[in-house]
Order: sequence, then structure tokens, then C-alpha cells
Amino acid sequence: MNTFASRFASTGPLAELKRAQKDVEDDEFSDTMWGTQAGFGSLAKGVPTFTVPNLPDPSAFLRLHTDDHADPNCKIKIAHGTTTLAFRFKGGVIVAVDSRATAGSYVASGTVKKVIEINPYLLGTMAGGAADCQYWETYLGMHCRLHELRNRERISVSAASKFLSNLVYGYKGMGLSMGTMVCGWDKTGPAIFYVDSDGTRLKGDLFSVGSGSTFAYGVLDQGYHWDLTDAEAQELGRRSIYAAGHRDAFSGNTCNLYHVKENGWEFIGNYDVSKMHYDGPGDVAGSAGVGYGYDIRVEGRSSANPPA
Amino acid sequence: METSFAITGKGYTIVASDTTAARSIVKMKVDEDRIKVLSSHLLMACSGEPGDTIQFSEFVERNIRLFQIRNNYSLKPSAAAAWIRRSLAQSLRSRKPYSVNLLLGGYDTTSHRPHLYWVDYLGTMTEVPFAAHGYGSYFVLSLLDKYHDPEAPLEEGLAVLKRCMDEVAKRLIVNPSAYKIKIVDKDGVREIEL
Amino acid sequence: MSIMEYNGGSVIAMVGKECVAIACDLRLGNQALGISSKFEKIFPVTDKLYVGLPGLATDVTTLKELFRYRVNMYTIKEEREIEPDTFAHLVSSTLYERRFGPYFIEPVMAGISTTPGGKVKPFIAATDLIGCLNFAKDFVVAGTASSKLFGVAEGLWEPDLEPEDLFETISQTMLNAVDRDAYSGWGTMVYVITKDKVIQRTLKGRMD
Amino acid sequence: MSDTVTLAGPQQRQFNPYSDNGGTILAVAGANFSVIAGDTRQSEGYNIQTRYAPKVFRLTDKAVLAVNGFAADGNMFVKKVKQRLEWYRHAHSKDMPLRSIARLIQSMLYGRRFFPYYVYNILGGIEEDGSGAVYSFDPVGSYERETCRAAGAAQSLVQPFLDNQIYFKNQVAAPGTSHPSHLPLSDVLALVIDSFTSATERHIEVGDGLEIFIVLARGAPIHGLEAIQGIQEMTSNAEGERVFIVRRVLKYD
Amino acid sequence: MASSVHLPTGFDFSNEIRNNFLLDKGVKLPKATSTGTTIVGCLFKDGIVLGADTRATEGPIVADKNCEKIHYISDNIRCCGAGTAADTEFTTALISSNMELHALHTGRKPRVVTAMTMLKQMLYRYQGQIGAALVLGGVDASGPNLFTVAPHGSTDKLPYVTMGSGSLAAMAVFETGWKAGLSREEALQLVKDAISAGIFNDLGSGSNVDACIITANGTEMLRNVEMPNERVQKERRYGFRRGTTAIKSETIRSLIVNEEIILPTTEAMDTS
Amino acid sequence: MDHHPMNWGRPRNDMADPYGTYPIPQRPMNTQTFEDSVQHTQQPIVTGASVLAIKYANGVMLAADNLASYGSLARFKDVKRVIQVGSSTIVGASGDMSDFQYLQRELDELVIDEITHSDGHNLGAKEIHEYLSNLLYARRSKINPLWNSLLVGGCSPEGKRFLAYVDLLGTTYSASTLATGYGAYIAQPLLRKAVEGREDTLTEAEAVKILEDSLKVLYYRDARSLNKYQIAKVTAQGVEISDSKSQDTTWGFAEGIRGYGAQTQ
Repeated sequence: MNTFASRFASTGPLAELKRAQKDVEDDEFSDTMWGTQAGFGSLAKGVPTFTVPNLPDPSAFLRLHTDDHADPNCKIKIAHGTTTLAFRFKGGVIVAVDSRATAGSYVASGTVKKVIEINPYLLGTMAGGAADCQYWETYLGMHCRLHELRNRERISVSAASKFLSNLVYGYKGMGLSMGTMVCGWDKTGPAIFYVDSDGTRLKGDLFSVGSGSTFAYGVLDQGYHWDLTDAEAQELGRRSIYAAGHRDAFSGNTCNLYHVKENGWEFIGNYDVSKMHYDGPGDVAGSAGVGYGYDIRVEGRSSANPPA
Repeated sequence: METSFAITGKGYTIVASDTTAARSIVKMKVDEDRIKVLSSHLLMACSGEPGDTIQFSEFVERNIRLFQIRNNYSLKPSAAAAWIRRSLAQSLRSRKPYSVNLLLGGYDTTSHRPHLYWVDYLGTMTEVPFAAHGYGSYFVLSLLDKYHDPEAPLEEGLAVLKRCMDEVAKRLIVNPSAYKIKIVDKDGVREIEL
Repeated sequence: MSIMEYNGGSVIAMVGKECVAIACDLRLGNQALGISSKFEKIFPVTDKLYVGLPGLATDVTTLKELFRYRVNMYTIKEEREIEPDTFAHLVSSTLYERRFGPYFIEPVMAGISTTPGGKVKPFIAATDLIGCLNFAKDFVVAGTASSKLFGVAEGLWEPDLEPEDLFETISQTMLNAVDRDAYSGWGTMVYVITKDKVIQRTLKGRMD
Repeated sequence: MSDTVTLAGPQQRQFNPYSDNGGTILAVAGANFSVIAGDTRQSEGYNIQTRYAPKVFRLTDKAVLAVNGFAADGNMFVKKVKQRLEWYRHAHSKDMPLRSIARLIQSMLYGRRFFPYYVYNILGGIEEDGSGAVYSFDPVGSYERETCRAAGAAQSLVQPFLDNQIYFKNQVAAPGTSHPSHLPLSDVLALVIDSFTSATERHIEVGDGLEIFIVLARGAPIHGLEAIQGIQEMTSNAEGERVFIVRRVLKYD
Repeated sequence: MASSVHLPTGFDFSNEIRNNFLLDKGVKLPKATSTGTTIVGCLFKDGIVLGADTRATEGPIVADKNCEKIHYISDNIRCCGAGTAADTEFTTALISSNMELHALHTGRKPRVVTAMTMLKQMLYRYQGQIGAALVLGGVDASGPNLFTVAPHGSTDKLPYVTMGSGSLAAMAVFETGWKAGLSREEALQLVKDAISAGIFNDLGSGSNVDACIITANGTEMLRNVEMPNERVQKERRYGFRRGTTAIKSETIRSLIVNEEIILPTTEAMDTS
Repeated sequence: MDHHPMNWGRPRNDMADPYGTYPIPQRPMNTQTFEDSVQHTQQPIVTGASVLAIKYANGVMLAADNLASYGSLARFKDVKRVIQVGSSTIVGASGDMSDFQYLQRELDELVIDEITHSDGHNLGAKEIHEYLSNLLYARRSKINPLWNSLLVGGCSPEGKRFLAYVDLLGTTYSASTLATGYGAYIAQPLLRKAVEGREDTLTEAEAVKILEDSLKVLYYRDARSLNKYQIAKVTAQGVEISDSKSQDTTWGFAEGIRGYGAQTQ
């Protein structure tokens, strides 16, 4: 009976939701919709609005049609899967990511750019729903620029990450999926913030996010210390992404490596995970020049111990 | 949150397993030995459903022993592994299957090779140079890909094992407090402290 | 998640000119986690007949043992080697026996037989997990990458390939199909069976 | 999940607002052209609704959009994209550049994040620098620029084949040579047709007809297109990029 | 292990417990090959014509483009199968062998109703779990007989019948075209049309038309009597240069037994 | 969001409590019996079965029977399921009849609006189909569908023929032969075979014959059909909807059949 009453109540979450739904029902692209309106920019009129299905539980609806783990036959498969990592060291911040996107067991793409270049000093990584990350981090980029224009100074990493965190927290429970690291260099030096769609925001030195993150941690933790040289740090980033790409079915293809320094980020390179396995990353600083692969590394070595 | 690792090296296999026996949110015991010595050159680390682990490992232990008494020689690690896998796979077809994950480490005294088998509760078996069960495997497999060396002498092998334990201690939400470590090599089985 | 995706793995077999080829990937996974990159899924039945068993890894081992036992018993009783099509029916009936509690395996067979006239007859077959036989004239596939394998094989396969050309075609088919499948890969092994030799090659495939 | 709107109660499941209408689309970008193709079967379950329902639409002289998934969503989406492009044309007196169309499609798709369009989009055309480009989208708007992409029912059959034949994946080049980075148009057309005939063989929802759109960069050579049987030009403006369409029959079974 | 070369009869349920255990963990069972299928049969003046398409599917994927769905029961009886492919295959094979035994036992030519009764009794026993939908036809001492057998064991006796996912399309053709006393050619053409209607209008059916004509004088199996869906010539050839694939290792096992005859060399006798 | 490596990035299962927020584990709850949510037409009630349509030389022809069923009850036997809209369009409907009647009212309004504009434009079949598809798509997007499958046929005074389908999801398509309901499975194969490739040569008499043959098969095989139907045609000259009629059917083949199995007498 409670729910019956709540159906007709004018207060409470249901009523609010209904009002919200009513607002967007008529005009899918309301005036506040981000993007060009009839070709005229309508930036920063507020937060974008979204169509919500007219149902008592929209998130259950979304889940019914898009959660490919609960139901592999669900039609709308949103691209998923990832390993991303970022760590701070004396030379700045290393950001390394893989490039695979999977939809169910199908490798939907092997060339995804999972580092989003928000501006020359800020990088965001992408794990979880690809669209969620792309969209909100692009949106974040816009606001970082607006912040710059308004305040004549660059936004701090902390502020940018807080902005992103607040944005997605507003949609908590609606089915967003995003685990990102906002990395950059501001007045306080190099900084990394982990932000996810639960609303968590963590400051730290070393994070890895995604389905393959545990494998990356395994290598990263063992090789990490603050006083790494640039070359060592880059090598550690590559090696850790390789480790995850190798062991995790949903990570792999290539590794994109970025280094954030005082005067902005620098793209170090793109490395094929399979090539790293057999031949190593190639002629780059910090590389030992041999394949990372276990089989390659231990070729010809045997654990047999026959008496001499 | 049970975690066990095993690695092979030059003429030995090390098997390590955490010693915490926990029920739900309570630690019942912190010095439980989960590594069964099956014969003079064979070790088995058991994790999984409480109760099943003990019953199954004792069942295996007694049968391996029986074989030795009957035939007056022990099964080689490969033969023992095949038998254990088969037992597990068959039990899965019974009304009350054993739900246990195994790491089987042995030393073949005829070929002088250490052997390590990874067996899961379904009866999947594969021989590997290093292995892990439990959530720890998500952290240490990549680590071992990088640091494991089949020709490492025992000290180096133990150092690598130490890395694994440290990594798990650092990252796993529930940190196993202590590990039981057993080594099997040409001289047989022995337990060590790290 | 489907039970076939628990351990992953795929197998394909193709017909060539007086030869056949069969290939498998080498991954053993525990869902997304890779455990071993040396888990072969193709096993010899006789000198000129191989069977590939993609599916749940515990059943791979169990069925490998079961088939070896039954083939050995056949050989002892009949005092001759089992013919490919006889073996196919043995596989089929073994699986159908478990119609209501199947093994999670979709076997693929490839071999060659010699007709009484001395002609070489290539043979491939596949069954589903309850033993429905499919005798194709071109190629058969099974495993987690089956739809990808179907697509590539349908594009690349051509009739009457010589053994070395068949090797290239089956290898390219396998490598590109498993690269698009998260649960297959980690190396590929190919057998090309001709009337006088069996070539086994391990391919340099992607390791991610 | 938070308690913002916890409305207990079973969800109404009698009405499923989505359906799957099968079919497959693909697009390949060349150095100065791009090819966008789709089959024309529209099906539901085992029933062929029609043998000719176009899935590929010309947006401008340099942009072609292929949609696949739920046909009603797809048609509505194309309609809305065309409307937005029309507005743009009125405001700016030129066609929207390809990369902007891509971003527009992203924000339109993401606007329905919580009630997604069940549509897989592939946008093909010519960039402002004259290069061929393909943008592929997931249903909620994540996108990337690629050289080739297949989507829809038979994507997993076609895509690995294209990987092999267009990216030369897993192929070792003959000693002393290297793989071309872009294929000529005639090769691409042959691959596209073979992709679809292969998919028709093995996927029940693909068949009936094939429509291939070819977008040529401004001033690009005609590549012997005029020799193709039944080719039609759909260009609206003689100066700029050119759009052609080729139709082929696929199997009806 | 209880396995033997001589298998015990009946199904083995030993995996059932394990599989249920896995199912409880939320994993899905894979699909068995099914034949979406159009199968038909109709009477004509001298006997019976059966027809079938040749597509077998696994979900939306075509597993077999040219499979045989008209199964042998006895010389004068054939049975078309739709549904789970393995079930139709093994059910008809089992009944075929039982019919042969029955014929040997009684010393008479087997009757169609006997096969029909065996099939319905068997399928009823399995309560629809064996997913075989059959069209059974033949000519025996009582004349031509045509039945359908549904997976649960119900049967039907009609002058023209269809089964499978394309049954509606095929039935429409029969309803407009069939009449009593058709000639052999007319009946064959009608069956071809009915199967074609399934092939071209039902996605679960496809490829070629198989037909089988059974009369008192004998049985004629017309495999691939029409092949309207041959694949067109590919636009390109897809051979690879030898050496395109990188390999890690190679072992070649020669199957030729090389026998080198080494004559015993007569050693110089030690005469010392 | 779920952070477990096997399930990373997917929606979290709220029944589990991975962060240990509450000291007590969540218990399963019984849901309340009267916990009903927003109710729209979630299933059709009084329904019409198939509508068939083909293009022929002079225009477009539609056919539908006069039955509206209430579940398995043949409830109303004189329902007109084909209507004229404007001067050159016919619409045939299957599915929920009340929703169809609502649609009729909407269409009437549309036509009246158009007439009052009197701007020299006419609503053709294409426009009406577009209107209907937008309406049905909008209603499905509100999860409040109009439970119908509609066929829209038309012929402009210049003789340009139009035939298209739209259903409750807003799915549209067109072809030279269309059928809804069971007609899509039973009649469509017949129609395709008779019409495809002969759209421009079929005479009116042939078209009627094709439709009537298909209707007869539907009557034989669709349990929700009736041997009382109307045929509507739209040509360059305008719309013509026939009176209800019926056909002779034969059931003679049943005479020779005894039982369903082994019976012979």
C-alpha cells in the first residue's frame, strides 16, 4: 500500500523523478543540452540533461538491457575492460594504459585511446564504460578551459578531479561506470587523483584501475620507488601494462605511455603488447632490449637438477 | 581469502600456503597447516570449501600410502597428479562433490625434475612452473612472470616467494598473517620458516 | 557467462588437397585470468587422425582419457586401427550417451584415410556437445571463437590447397579469429596431416 | 547503488521497447576515399520483414552514416542527425565537417545514456584534409577513428577477416617488402563484397541485398569506378567530394 | 571407470549433478545444434514425397550448410527431423535399428505405423526432453502412410504435413496447392515449392532442397534436388605466400616406415 | 560499480555488501503483493489478426477479416479493420482494437486539421505513415505503446503507389507485399511468390485472387481468423473498401482420415 500511495504522492523521490522525466519527455534536446544548438554554441548553460525511461526503476531497466555479465545475450553491449595505471615519482607522473575494449567475449577494438588529453597539463584515464569516460572527461576539459578563462590561471588537478567527482556523483545509482585517474602537474607539483562513478575521489601516489589492475599492481609495487629515473619509470609503466595485458583476457593489444612533467604531458610512445612479449618494447630508454615474455626470458633454462 | 603459492626452481618445488582458518568474519585459527605431505617427494596444498579440504586431502594421502604399501614404491608426481585429478573429477559427479583447489608439488627422483601441478575444483589440471590459488593469484602471477627463474637456486626461489607474500600483504584486503612453507627436493620434504 | 567460456579455447580443422589440417589455441584460463599457455587441445588418435577438444578443461582431460581407452579397446578387439569415420561415430555416441548431462566439449576431428584403391581421402568432422555430427567438405570450427573462425574461414578457405598452402590458410584463420576473442589465444598449434607425414608447428601468435 | 530513487517493485517486463532487426554494416577508409556498406535485410526473429530496408544513409557529400541494431531507433536517429546537420547548414552555410559530425553523434547518443538507442553507428567519409576516415560508435556514444570496422549481427565474423586483409594482421611481409598502409579502391570493394557474401553464408540474419557507398575526396581520381556495373552517383554539389552507390544482390535464404 | 566398449543402453546421467552444480553458479549451458528447419511430407497417388531443407544452425550461425535431414528408417520408410539435431539423428537411428530387428523377428516388411508407435512411445517417455519433431512417411502393405510426431510424443495423420520453423510457410503452399490424387511430378514440384517457401521466407531454413519419393515400387532419395543457393564466385583469391605465418617451432613426423635392409655382414671369422 | 577483477566496471550487485557498510548482512525480503507500478496498456485485450497488402498494377490492395478476438473468444465478428484516411490512403490494423480506435480519432483530427489549412496540399499515404510511425515510436519511448501493427497503403492521383508497415515499437519498413500477425508467416510466402517482380503487371482481378487465396489459407490455419473479410483498394482514382464477403472452403480431405495414429477404422 505504501507504494500505491507513493505513486500518487506529490513529494518524495518518485514524484521528483516523475517531474524530471516529464521535463525531458517532450524535448529530448532541451535548451540546456550541451553542444551546438542549431549550430550555435550553448556552452555552460548547466549540466546536460538525459532522457530517462518512464519506468519506476530506470536503472534496473538500463541494467536489464546493457549488463552483459548478468545476461550475455543482452543486446546493447557497452564496451568494457581495461588496465590503466598512473604513478607519481620524482620525475613527474607516468600514465600507462592498454588499448583493448571488449563487448562480452568479443574484442571490440584494439586501438582505443584510453588516455584522454584534457588539456596540455591534465590527463584523464579511461576505465569502465568507454562512453562515460569519454563524455564526462571531454566535458571536464571544457570546464577546465572555462576555469582558465574566468580565473586567468590553470585549474589545479585537485579542483578538476573534484569537479568530475561531483558531476558523476550526481548520477550515482543510475548505472554509470567509470574509474578514472586525473593526472597532471599544477602549482603543487605532480598529482594523481582517482575518481570513480561511485563518487570516490582519492589522492595518491600510485593507482591502477580496471579488470587487469591487480596484475599491474603485482609488477608495479615490486619495482616502484620514488627515486626512479625517467627511463626506469617509463619502463616500469610499460612492463606493468604488459603484465596485465598478458594475464588478463580483457586487457591487451597495445600500451600507450605518457609522462607528465612540469611543462605539461608528453606522449612517450605506443607499444604492442605482443611485440613486448617477444622482442621487448624496442629501442627505448630503460628497456633491456629483450622480450618481457616468461617463455622468452627463460628459454633454454631448465629446473631439472640431474646429479653432475 | 585463502591464498597459496608454489614455485619450482633448480631441483626443488616450494609450496606455501597461508595458515589462517577463518569462518565468515572470524579468524578461528592462525597456524593451520594446509600443506599435506603425501609421500616422501610429494606435497599438496589444499584450499577451498572448509571440511572438503581436509576430507579430500586425507583421502588422497591414505590412497597414495596404500599404493606404496601394495606396490612397495611411490607414485611419481605425474602419476599421482593424474590420479588425484581423476578422483576430483569423479567426485564432482557424485552427490556431494569435493570443492577443493590444489597445488601439487613434487620431485621426480628418476628424472631429477621438480614438478608442479595446478588443479582446480572442477578437475582442471595443468603443469606449470609456478602457480597460485585464491585471490592472491591475481597479484602474484604477473609478478612471477617477471621474477621467476627455473634455474634459480633455493635462496633466490625463496626470495621470489617473499616478494609474492609481500605483494599479497600489500594489496589483498585481508592480509594472511603467516604462511607455512614446505620444500620438496631430492632429499625429500622439509618445512622451513621465512 | 557460458560454461564454454570458463576455460576458453578454440579448434578449427580444414580440408586440403590430399591433406587436412587442425589447429588449436594454447590458452587455459580461469575466466579472464590466464593460467597456462601450454594447454594443448589436440590429441592424436591414430597416426593419421587427430581430435581437438575445446571446452571445459576438466572435460578435455577426462574425454581425452576416455577416447584413448575406447580407441585402445577397439584396436585390441578389431586388430586394426580405427578409421576416421568410425572414430567420429564413437565420439558422437559417447557424447550423446550423456544427452542429459553433457560433457562441455565440442570435438573436432581431422584425419586422412586411404581407400582400398589406394586413394587418399581427407576427413574432417565436428560434433556439438551432445554428439550431432557435422561432416563438412571445407572446414569445421568449435570453441569460444567459433563465430570469428566461421567468418574468417569462409573468407579465406579455398578448395584443393597443397599442404603448405593449407598451413598458411588455417594459421591465418586461427590467428586472426582468436585475436578477436578474449577467451582464446596465447599461442596456436597447427597439425598438417598428409599421407606420408604429420607436420606440427607452433605459431608466433599474440600473447595478450 | 544509492538510494536516490529506490522504487521497490517488480519491473514491468511485458513490454520490451527494443527489438533486434539483424543485418550487418561495415566501413573501410582509404587514402582518399572511404567505403561504407550494409546489407538490406530487415528481420525479426526468424522472419524476414523486408528484403530491402536501407541501413546506410548519405548525410552530406562527404559523410555517410550506417546504422544497425533496432531499426526504429536507427531510423529515428538518422532523422535527428540529418535535422541537426540541416540546422548547421542554415547557421554556417556549409556542411558540417566529418569530425564534428562524429562528435555530434557522440553527444546525441550519450544524451540517451539511461535509455540508450540500440544502434551501432559507423560514420564514413572524407575529413577536411582530404583523407578517408571511419568513425565507429558504441550505442552510448564512445567513438574512435579507425581504418576499418564492421558492426551488427555478423561483426564477429567480418571484423577478423578485415583485420587480416586490410590491416595485414599476423602476416609477415615478404622479405624486403612491407605491407601497404592503404589499399586501392578496387581491392577494398572486392573485400567488402567478399565479406558480405561470407557473412551471408554463415549468418542467418545477413542477406538479400548489399548497398555500398563510396565517398571520393575532392579531386581524387575516379579509380575506374565508372566501369562498375550499376554504379550511381549521388553527389549534390559538383565541386566537392563525390558520393557513389553500388548495389549487389545477396542470397535470399 | 565403468566405461566399456560395449555401452550399457540408455542415457548416462552421471554428469547431471556436476552440471547442475555449475548451473547454480550462474553459468549458462551452451546451445546444441538445432535444425530450425522446414520439413514436409505429402501424399500423392502412388505414394509419398518427403522434403527437407539442409541448414543446421547454432543460434544465428549456420553450423552446417548442407546437412541431411531425411533419415533412413527402413527401405520403405523415411523420417525427416527438426529440432535438436542430435536428438533427431539418434532417435531415428535407434528406431531404424529397432525396426530392422522387428522386421527380422517377424519376417515381414516393416510397417510405418510400427515406426510411428515406437517413436511416439519413446518420445513420450522422455516428456519432451528429447527435442525431436519428426515427419514420418513410408509405403507398406497398408499403402502410403504419413505422420508427424511432436517432441512430446503426440502424433498426427494427415495427407500433407509440415514441421519446423518454416512449417507455416510450407503449409501455406500445401494449403493452396495440394489436392488428392496428385501425380508424382506434381507432388514433387509441390514439395519443392513448399521447402523453397521455407528456405526463402524463414531464416532458420536455407540452402538446398532434399526430397525423397517413396512408392510401393521403391524409394528414391533425391539429395540436393534443387540447389538455389550456391555461393557466388569470390571477387578475389585468398591464397597466402608461403612463409606468411611466423612460426616458433616445427616438428615433422614421417609416417613412412623406412626400412633399410642391412645384410648381415659376414665377419671375418676369427680363425686364430 | 563493481570493482572485482572478474566483474570490473559492471553495475554492482546491491544485495552483496562489498564495502562492509552494514554490520548485518542483507536478508531476502518478500515483496508486497499489491506493489504494482505504473500501468499502461501492457498487453492487448481485444485484438485483430492479420492484415495483408500487395502492390499491383493500378495501386495497392489491402485485405483483413472482420474479427476482433477477446483472448481465444471470437468476440466481435463485424469489426472493420481497414479504414480510409484522407482521400488516397488506407490503413489496416492488427493488434489491440481500442488502441486502433484511438488512432482513428487521431487520424481524423489530423485530416480535419489538414482540410482547414486548405493550402492546396494533401496528406498522402507517405505523410500519414510518417505521422503514424512518429506517434508509435514516441509512445514506445514513453513505455506506453499503442499495441498495433499497421499497414498503410496509398496511391497518389499520379499513380505513385505507396505501401509500408509500422508497429508498436515504431519499426517501419516497406515492400511490395506486406502482412502482419500470423500473415507474416503464413501469407507472406504466398504473397512474395505471387507478387515479387510482377507488381506492375498484376491486374485487379489477379490481385484480388492472390489476396483471397491467402486469406483462405489464413482462415484454414490461423485460429484467430474469420471467413468474413473486406478487401480495400486504393488507386489513382481513390479509395474503395469492399463490403464484407466470404469464400467457399473445403474440408473434404478430412473424410479419409481415421484417428491420429494407428487407427484405421
